[in-house]
Amino acid sequence: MSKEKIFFDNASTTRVDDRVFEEMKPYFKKKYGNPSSLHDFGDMVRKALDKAREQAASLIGANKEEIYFTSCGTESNNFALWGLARAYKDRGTHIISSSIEHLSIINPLKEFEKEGWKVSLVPADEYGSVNPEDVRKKITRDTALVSIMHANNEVGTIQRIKEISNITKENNILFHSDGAAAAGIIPVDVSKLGVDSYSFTSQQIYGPKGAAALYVKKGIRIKPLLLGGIQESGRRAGTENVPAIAGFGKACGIAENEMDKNNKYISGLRDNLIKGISDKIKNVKLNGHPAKRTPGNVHISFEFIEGESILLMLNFEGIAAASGSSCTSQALKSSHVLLSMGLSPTMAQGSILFSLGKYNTLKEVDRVLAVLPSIIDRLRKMSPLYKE
Amino acid sequence: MSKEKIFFDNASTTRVDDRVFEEMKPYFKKKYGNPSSLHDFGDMVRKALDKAREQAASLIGANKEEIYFTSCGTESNNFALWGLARAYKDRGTHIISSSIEHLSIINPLKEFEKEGWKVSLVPADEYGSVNPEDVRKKITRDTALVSIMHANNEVGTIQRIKEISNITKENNILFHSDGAAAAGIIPVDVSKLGVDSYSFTSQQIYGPKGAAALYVKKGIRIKPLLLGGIQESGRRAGTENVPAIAGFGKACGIAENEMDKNNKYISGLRDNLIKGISDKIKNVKLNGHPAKRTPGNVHISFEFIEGESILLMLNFEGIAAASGSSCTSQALKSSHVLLSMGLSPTMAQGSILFSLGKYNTLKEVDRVLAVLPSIIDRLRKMSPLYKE
Amino acid sequence: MFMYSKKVMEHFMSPRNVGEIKDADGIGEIGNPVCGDMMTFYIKVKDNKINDVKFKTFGCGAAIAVSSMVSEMAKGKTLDEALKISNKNVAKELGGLPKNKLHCSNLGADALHKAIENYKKKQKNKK
Amino acid sequence: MFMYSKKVMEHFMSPRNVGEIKDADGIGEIGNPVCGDMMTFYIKVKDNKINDVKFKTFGCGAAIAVSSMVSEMAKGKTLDEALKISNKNVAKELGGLPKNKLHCSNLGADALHKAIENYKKKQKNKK
Ligand SMILES: Cc1ncc(COP(=O)(O)O)c(C=O)c1O
Ligand SMILES: Cc1ncc(COP(=O)(O)O)c(C=O)c1O
Repeated sequence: MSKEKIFFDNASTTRVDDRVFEEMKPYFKKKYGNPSSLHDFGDMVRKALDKAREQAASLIGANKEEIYFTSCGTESNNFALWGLARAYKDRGTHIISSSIEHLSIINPLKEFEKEGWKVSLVPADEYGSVNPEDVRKKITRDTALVSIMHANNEVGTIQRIKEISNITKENNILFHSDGAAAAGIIPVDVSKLGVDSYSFTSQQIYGPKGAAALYVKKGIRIKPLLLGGIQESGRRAGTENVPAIAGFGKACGIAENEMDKNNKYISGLRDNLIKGISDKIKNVKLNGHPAKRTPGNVHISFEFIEGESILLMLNFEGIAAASGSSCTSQALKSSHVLLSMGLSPTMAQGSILFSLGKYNTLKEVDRVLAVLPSIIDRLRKMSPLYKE
Repeated sequence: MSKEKIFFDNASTTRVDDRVFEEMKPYFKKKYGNPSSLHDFGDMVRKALDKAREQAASLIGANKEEIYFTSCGTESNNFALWGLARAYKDRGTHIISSSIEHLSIINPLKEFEKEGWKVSLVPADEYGSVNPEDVRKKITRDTALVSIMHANNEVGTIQRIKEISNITKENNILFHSDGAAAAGIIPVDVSKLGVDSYSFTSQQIYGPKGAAALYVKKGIRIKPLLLGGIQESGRRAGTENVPAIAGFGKACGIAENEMDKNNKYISGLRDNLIKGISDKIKNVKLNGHPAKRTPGNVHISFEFIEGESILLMLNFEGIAAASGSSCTSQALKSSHVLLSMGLSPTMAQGSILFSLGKYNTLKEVDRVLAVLPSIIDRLRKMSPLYKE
Repeated sequence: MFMYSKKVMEHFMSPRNVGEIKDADGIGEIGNPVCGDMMTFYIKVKDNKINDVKFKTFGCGAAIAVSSMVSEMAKGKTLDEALKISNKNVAKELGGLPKNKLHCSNLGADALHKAIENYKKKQKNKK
Repeated sequence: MFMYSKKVMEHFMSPRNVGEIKDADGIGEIGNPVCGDMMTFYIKVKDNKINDVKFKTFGCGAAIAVSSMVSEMAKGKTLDEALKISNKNVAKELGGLPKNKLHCSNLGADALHKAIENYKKKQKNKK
């Protein structure tokens, strides 16, 4: 295969934007100081952190004093859950979340349970949507914290955060939202959303890996997860990853400025891909919400066959995508998100996520549409479940 | 000042080596996949992680399966303490550490105490050296874990790790060592040292910020600090910071290959700087151990004056260094390391750490020696404590 | 792919003996879609030898490659020889399988053995 | 430096009125090396006005700049006017000080006031 490779897996991570890389470059060999240091080398990088903090804050409508940089979305989520729950333990030891959260929420919550907290997970409907009233129903006197993601990273469904925050506010309960698949991708304004904390990350929005942030609303207490020096106002110890944070800041700035343009473009590609697949291939189903979904998400179940083998054949054609199949998850479990949406095991096993980004083109969509039908056909012909 | 700036603050962080940066570069815009992904983009970066893991392991004489990448030295230390203590809680809830540890050990231990653990800190002598027999004396039936750093990051004193591990082994106690100021700087062989876990970091050895590692000996259990996906064999969740890890690996490889050469060179510079200061300036004292110290460490107390003002004047001359003064620590406390070594408050306040690295030159040492005496003289003339 | 050997990828991309045998002498089925893998083996037996073999597989790359390899190994073997094909051998012949695929996807030999059992049972019933 | 205003850096690098006055009319001392800052102010008084002022300071950049600024503000003022110099004013004149330096290092006005008190006490004792 000498064709250009096609990356339709932008939900897993994104290519770094050229402008972002240029922003980062000086911080490796020239401006390499430690932001805690009292000299010009320290100054230069403190300025970079300051600028990045402003850019990250601006993307989500926060103040820069409300932004704490971390190393990844997982750390932001772990930090939020442990930090808030411990700081507000007096309010209770019950946490409400949903069955479609990312593992960086689900797995800490399992640990909470082991330590004696109570955890309730509300379900999602067939579109991957959490009903705010389901959250309300789970509230007890002992509920301290609710954590519901903003956009789902698999099926792209956008949740009704504002309605949920109305409920948490009425009940004086803290509300964290995992925005790793939302901020920089769809418009986010934390004050309108009404959340108390909000995770977002760089590597999903054409920024580098190694930087993410947690927004913590002014006045909200939080215990640090990483203890040590007093970086990040004492809330996140450890030498700051300056180049990655500078790049993240730049990526936030670009995302904010170019979101409308990008989303028009990306959702155009998406609609072409969805239409093409539906036209050319039988027995397929688009997962997620038909309208309230992130612009690049094309999550499709191909009946009778299994996701990993689709991925491998796509990869042979130079096309990168992801799947919800248990074979592709190293944990060997089908996507908990798909199962909790009520997909049958076969439909979950046979799902593929094409996630489109700003560097994709219509030509690429066409190439995928050119090879996909025969891949699906070949695999179906091998499948004992398929009868022509 | 149009002179080239001089960076004598290599203990705070280091310039990224050109070869390291070249190693990292492809992972931003070309090989930008997520290591968990099942396609060529994922493959390319999985290979990079694998290679880096081998290089990191080799630097400290470990197997690559024993290396877990983290985001910084602080995370490695927090992970080791919480992870080991929780996994081995059945062995007891008493932890022994030293009064000269980095804050990323000291501050988590304070949190342990709040949660009901008992913590004993052994002192250091005037040279910053921990006596293994002091560790032995603190051992009780309830002791589960000992944590003693390998090299001190302020005064550079190298600790007697092997002797301490003999004691912990006799008593069936886990032993963690913080090697952030040692690995890549002095020879490290974890099996000879006899430690169960060992932290080390990239940004101190001409690697990028944003990558560090924890060695966990085969067979030793540890609870994850970050929960989520099953990256790093399920022991550290979160998308791997591929470029930083690739750079860290390369930095480990270079450090291993060039350590002898570098250390001869750097300790030569160091000896020149120490001799020059002692010859030209009265009332100075070299802190740390006269012989068992890291090669680039020149930690000096200048009597009668305060460190931050020395730093500012050095910075005006284009020279970057660090100090143990309370004014330069944002926490406004004199270095706990210096005080616990028995330095008087004035001597602690007036201390400067020049930390030399492989990019420094004899010409730079000479320039520092040319300006330092008059800086010290000016400040002493301003000082109410100084009588000529 | 980094995780799969060349041999696995080769068998996955060009699997041998895919299909059904309408008038099979024995059929063996194993697995189910919930766990991710499902295989059906069809055999034709002549003179106590496996004369023809075909399979259909729902599953990951490893499951398909394993099925293909088993079919290739079984063809022409006596039933007794074929019963000696083990999942371990198959993985070895494929140049190894990723650890996490050893259990779920490596069931081809079991499916073949089931087909042979099914053939034997049919024979018995005929008598 | 990012953390200090230009004015602070200027006073730090070229502090005014450094030194001692051998036959001072009043001496005021504040702070100690443990907390990191220590200042001694010397004043000469003539016709109820501060005719000359000198200081010696052990401390950080802020402490030295504050001392210098206080000495400059005090020079030529009547004692009553000088007593009105507050640490707040001094920080303001310096274009602000970093938050963490406001408490420890910003004691110049107190040292000056102590020197004035010392002068007044001496005058009383003379009578
Ligand atoms: C001995 C020691 N331990 C731990 C750390 C923490 O490393 P980081 O700031 O990268 O988290 C440092 C940092 O310089 C150190 O010198
Ligand atoms: C919704 C969501 N939350 C959290 C994360 C975790 O981010 P990371 O893997 O960078 O730690 C992801 C990762 O893609 C995500 O999509």
